[in-house]
Amino acid sequence: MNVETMYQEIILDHYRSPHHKGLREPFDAEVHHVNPTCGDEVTLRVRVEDGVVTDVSYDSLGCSISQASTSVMTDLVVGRPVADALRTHDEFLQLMQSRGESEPDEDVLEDAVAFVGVSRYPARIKCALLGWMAWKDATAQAVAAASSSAPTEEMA
Amino acid sequence: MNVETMYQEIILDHYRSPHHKGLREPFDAEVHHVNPTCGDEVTLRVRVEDGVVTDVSYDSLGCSISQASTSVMTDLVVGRPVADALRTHDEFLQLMQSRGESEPDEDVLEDAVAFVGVSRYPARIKCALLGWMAWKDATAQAVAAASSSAPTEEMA
Amino acid sequence: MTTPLAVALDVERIRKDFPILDRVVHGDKPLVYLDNAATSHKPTQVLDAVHDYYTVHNANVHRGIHVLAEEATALYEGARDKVATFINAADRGEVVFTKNATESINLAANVIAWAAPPLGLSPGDEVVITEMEHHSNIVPWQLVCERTGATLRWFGITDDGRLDLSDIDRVITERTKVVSFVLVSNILGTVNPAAEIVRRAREVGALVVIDASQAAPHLPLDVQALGADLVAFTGHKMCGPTGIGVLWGRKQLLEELPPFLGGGEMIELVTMQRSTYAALPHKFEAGTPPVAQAVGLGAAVDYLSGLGMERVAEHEHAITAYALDRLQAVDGLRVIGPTTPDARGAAISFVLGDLHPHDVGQVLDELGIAVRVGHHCARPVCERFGVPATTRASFHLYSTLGEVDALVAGLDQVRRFFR
Amino acid sequence: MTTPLAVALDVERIRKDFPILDRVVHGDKPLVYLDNAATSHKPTQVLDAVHDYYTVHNANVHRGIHVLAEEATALYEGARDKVATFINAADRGEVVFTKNATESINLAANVIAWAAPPLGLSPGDEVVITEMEHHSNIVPWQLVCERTGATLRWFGITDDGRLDLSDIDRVITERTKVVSFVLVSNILGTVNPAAEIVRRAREVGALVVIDASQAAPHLPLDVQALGADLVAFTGHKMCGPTGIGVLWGRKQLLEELPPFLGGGEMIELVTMQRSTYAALPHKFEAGTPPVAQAVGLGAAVDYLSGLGMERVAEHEHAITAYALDRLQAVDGLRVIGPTTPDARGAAISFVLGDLHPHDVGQVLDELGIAVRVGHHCARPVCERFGVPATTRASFHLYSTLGEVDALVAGLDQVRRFFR
Ligand SMILES: Cc1ncc(COP(=O)(O)O)c(C=O)c1O
Ligand SMILES: Cc1ncc(COP(=O)(O)O)c(C=O)c1O
Repeated sequence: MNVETMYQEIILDHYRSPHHKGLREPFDAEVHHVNPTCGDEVTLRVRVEDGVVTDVSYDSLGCSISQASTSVMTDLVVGRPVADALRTHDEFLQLMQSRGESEPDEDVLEDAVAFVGVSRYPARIKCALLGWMAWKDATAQAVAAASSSAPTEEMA
Repeated sequence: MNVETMYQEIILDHYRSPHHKGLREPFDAEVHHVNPTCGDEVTLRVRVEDGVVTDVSYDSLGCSISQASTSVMTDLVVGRPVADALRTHDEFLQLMQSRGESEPDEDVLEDAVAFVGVSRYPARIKCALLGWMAWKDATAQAVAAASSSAPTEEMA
Repeated sequence: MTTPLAVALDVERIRKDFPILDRVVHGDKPLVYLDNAATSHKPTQVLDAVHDYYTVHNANVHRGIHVLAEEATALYEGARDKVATFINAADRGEVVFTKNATESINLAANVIAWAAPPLGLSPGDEVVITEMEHHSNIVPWQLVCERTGATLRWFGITDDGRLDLSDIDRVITERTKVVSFVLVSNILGTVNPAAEIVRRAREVGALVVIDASQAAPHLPLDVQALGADLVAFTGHKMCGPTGIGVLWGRKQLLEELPPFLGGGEMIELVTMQRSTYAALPHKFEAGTPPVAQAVGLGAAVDYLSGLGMERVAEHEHAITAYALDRLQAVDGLRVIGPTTPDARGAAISFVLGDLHPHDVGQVLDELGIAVRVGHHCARPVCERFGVPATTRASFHLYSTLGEVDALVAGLDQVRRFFR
Repeated sequence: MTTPLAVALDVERIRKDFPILDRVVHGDKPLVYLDNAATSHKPTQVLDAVHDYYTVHNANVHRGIHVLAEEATALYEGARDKVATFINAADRGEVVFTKNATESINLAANVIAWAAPPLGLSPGDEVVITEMEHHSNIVPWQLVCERTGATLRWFGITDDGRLDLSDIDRVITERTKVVSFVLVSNILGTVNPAAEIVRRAREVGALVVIDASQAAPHLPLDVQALGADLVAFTGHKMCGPTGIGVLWGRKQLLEELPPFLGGGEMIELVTMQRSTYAALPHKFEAGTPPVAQAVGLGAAVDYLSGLGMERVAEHEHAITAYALDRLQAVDGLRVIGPTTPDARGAAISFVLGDLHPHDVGQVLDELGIAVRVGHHCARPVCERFGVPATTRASFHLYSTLGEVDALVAGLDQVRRFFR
C-alpha cells in the first residue's frame, strides 16, 4: 500500500481544476451533505429534464479526494438519462467497497477508475462517496417532485 | 486468617440470645438503618433521661455479626451517661478500623473485644457497626430534641 | 448420588483457558467459584485480544486517518459485527455499545420517556415491570415515572418462583406504553415466558424492553426471534471485560428515539445554536467508546460461539439439575425459586435453616467456595419470599459437578459450625 | 535550530514502558505518534495491573464476602483513593467513576437540570459555555437547555485563540445558573484563565463545571485550588484504559444533586413503590462499575505521580515551544491557536497553505507520522477561524524533539507531493 496509489494524477488534476463547480440555476432539487467524521461538506443542485440529468452544480469544502470525486461524478452523470446515471453510481459504489480488489470497467467509469486506490483506505471511502451520495439524494428528490406533478413519469 | 477468629464463642452466644431485643416504650428517638450492601436492617429506639441512656430497644434482621454486635452494644450503653457511651462507641469504631491489629481495652469494651477478629474482614465491618451507628444517630436525635425543649442541656 | 450426564463440553480443557480458576485462597484452598451470576471469569483469548489492542493498535476511533486509528476503528466496528451475529441482529447499526446493562436500560428508559408522541411518557401512561427484576430494571423506570408522571405497575411472583401472569390482560392495558422484564432472573433462576408477554404487549401497542443480562452468557440469544423492541445485556457476565454493555434495538425504533448522552461521536453537525445527530449506532455512543472493552467482548463472543451456545446451555442445564437434586437433599435447605430444572437458568438461591446467608457465605468462603449472599440487587424478591437475604450458587460453562459436591459438603460444615 | 533544553524527564527510559512506541507502520516506518490529544498510549505498568486484576482477583465489587470479591473491592476503592490524591480531592467520596469525560459532563448537566430549586434549570435561566468547547461540553448543555427551556450563551474566541472575556460581566449575569468551560483546549491548546471565570461565576452564584480532559494528563490538577464545583476528565488520555472517566464534585453539592442513572450499586433500599439512594460516591455509580478500568487508571496515576506532573508539564512545555518555533518556520503554515508557548498545552493545530488537512494527514501517515485531521470535535472553532478543518500534532510525556523534527520534515514532503 502506497499513498501514490490513492493520489493518481487524474485525481489531483480534478482536484486542482474541478468540473461543473459553482451553484447554478435553474435546478429541481438542492441538498446539503456532510461527512461528520472529517467535516467535508457539499451543497449540490440537480436539474432533471425529461428523465435526463441536464445539470449538476455544487459548492463544496473538502479534501482532494472528495473534491475530485465530485468533479468526476458530474462528468459521468450530466447529459445522461437518470437510469443510466444511477447504474454508474452503483458501479462506483461497488468499486469503493472492493478494497482495491476490483477491475473497474473503464468504459463505464472513465476517470472514476482512478479511485480504485482510494478503496484501500477505509477512512477515505466516505470522502470519495460524498458527492455521489448527495447527487443520488438530490436526483431522487428531483424525480419525485417531477413525478408528483406529472404522474406518468417514474424513476427507473 | 481463620473464620474462627471472627466467630468467637461470645459472639455466637449473643447471636443465639440477644440482649435488650424487642421494641419498647417509652423512647425519645427511633431510627431505621440499613446496610445496602447486604441488606441488614435495624429499627432502634433510644430513651435518654437527664443525660443518661436509660433504654435501648431494637428490632433487627441480619447476620450473626450484626445481631451480636447490637446486643453487645446495648449492654455497654444502657445505664451510662451519653458522653461515656459515646466514648465507648468511638473506641469500638477504632477497633473495627484496626484490621485486627489493635489490643482492645477489655475494661472499656467488655464483650465487644471479641469483635477484633471481625475487623480483619472488610465486608463484615459494616455488619458490626450497623447497630452502633443506629444508636449514635438515635441518641443524637434524642439529645437534640431534649436540648431544644430544655436549652441548657447539651450533648457532650 | 451422581446422575449420569452426557456433558458435551470438554470442561477440563475449557478450564485451562481461565487462569484464575487455578487460584488457591485462604492458604491452600482451591478456588470453587460459584458466583458466576455476579460476574464471569475471562479466558486467555479475551485477555490477549485486549492486550494486543493496547500494545499494537491503540488509538481513538472513527476520527483518524493514520494507521493506528484505522486499525482501532476496524477492531472496534468488527466487535460490533461479532456481537450483531451473536444475537442475530438484522442490522449492525442496531447494536449500541454502552458501559453495562444498567446504562443500556437507563438509556432505553430515558429516550423512551423523552421521545415525541406517540412515543414518550406522560401522566396517565403506564410502565409495566415485574417483582422479579434486578434493581437495574426497577430504579430507571421509577426515576422516569417520577419525572414524567407516568405510573409504574408490575407482575407478582408465584410461590414456586414464576411470574404470575394470570391477570396479564389487566396489568398490561391500553394505557401501557412500555413493558420491561428480565428474561432470566439473576436471583430465582427463572426463565420467563417472553413470547406470552410480548404477544400481550403487541396487542396494546406497548414497547417491549428485555433485560437479557443473565441470558446472553448462558443460552442462544436471538433478538429477532424474541420479538422485543430493545434488549440489554452486559459484557462482564459473558466472559468479556468490565466496562462494556450492549443495547440492541429495532432499527426503525432507534431512529425515532432521541439521543441520550450528547458529545463527540454522536453528532453530525455542531453549531453553537444547535446540533444534528449521527446515524445509528453512533447516535447513542457519545464520547470515546470503551474501545478495548468492545474488542474484548468481541473475543468473548467468538469464544462462546466457538463452543456453541446450545452446548453451553446444555452443560449448565445438566449442572443445575444435579445441583437442585443435591442441594434439596441438604437438611433444612430451602430453594427460593423453581425447584426443578425446567425453564430455569444456572443460578440457585436458597436459605439454610434460620442461618443468615452472610454467615453461610463466610464459612463457605473459608473453605474456598465463593458464593454470593444478600439481596442480589433484587430486594423485592427477598421481601416477596419473606427472607432477609439468600445464598446463591451460580454456574457457568467451566463449572463442574465436583464443584457442586464441594458446595454440598461445605454446607454440611456450615451447619456443624453454627450448631 | 535546536533550542537548548533542560529536559528533566528521562524520555528514553519512559519510552521503554510503552511497547506500542516500537511499532513500525507501512512496511518499515517507525511510528511517530503525535495524536496524544485523541488518546495516549498505556505503559506496561497499567497493562500489567489490568491483567493481574483479571487473572488473580476478578469479581464483582461491593456485594460479596468471598476473597475475590473483597480483593476486587479493595482494588477498585483503592483506585478511587489514588485518583482522589492525584487531583487533591478533599474527600474520596467526591470521586465518581464514569465511562468517559463525556458521560461525566452529561451526568453533571442532567443532574443540575433535574435538581430541586434553587438548583435546577428553568426557562429564563442561562447556561454559559465557550466557543472553544469540545462537542462533549456543548451538546449536553444544548440537550438540557432544550428540555428545560433554559438559554445557552457562550464566550467567543479572540484572533489569537484566547477566550474573549472582555464582556464577562455581560455574559455571566444574575440569570446564569451554570458556567462550564474547558481548562485546556484540545484544538487550540489554550489554557484558560479559570480563576477569572470562577470569580465571576461566584459573584452571581452560578455553579462552575470544568472540562479538564486535556489538563489531567498534562499538568498538576488540584481541584481544590481550581475552585470549581464539578470537574470532568477521562482515563484513556492520561495513560489509563478506555472505558473509564471521572467526575469530581464538591461533596455538599453532590449530596444535594439527584441521582443520574438508576440501578444496582446506587441504591440504599429498593421497594417496588420507591427507592432511596446510597451515600457518595456510589449514588452516582449505577451498575457494575468499570472495575478493571478503574484499577488501570489507578496504576496510570501512580505512573504519572511517580514521574511528577510538574516534570511532565515542563517536558511538554519545552517540546511545545520547540514545535511552535519549527512549525512556524514551515512555508505557508499557519498555527490556529496561541502562537507562543505561554498558557498553552501540548496540542498544536495548523493549516498548510490551501491543502486540505485530510491530504496533509494522509501523506504524513504514509511516512509513519500519526497526526489528527478534521474538526477535533470542536467544529465551532473551525468555523470561527474560517478553516474547514485543521491538522493537529499533540505531545505527551514520551514525545521527543526528534519527533517534532520528523513532523517538520514530513510537512516538506507533503508540500512537495501536492505541488
Ligand atoms: C477537551 C475535551 N473534552 C472532552 C473530551 C471527551 O473525552 P471522552 O471522549 O473520553 O469522553 C475530550 C476528548 O475527546 C477532550 O479533548
Ligand atoms: C438480571 C440482571 N440485570 C441487570 C444486571 C446489571 O448488570 P450490570 O451491573 O453489568 O449493569 C445484572 C447484573 O448485575 C443482572 O443480573
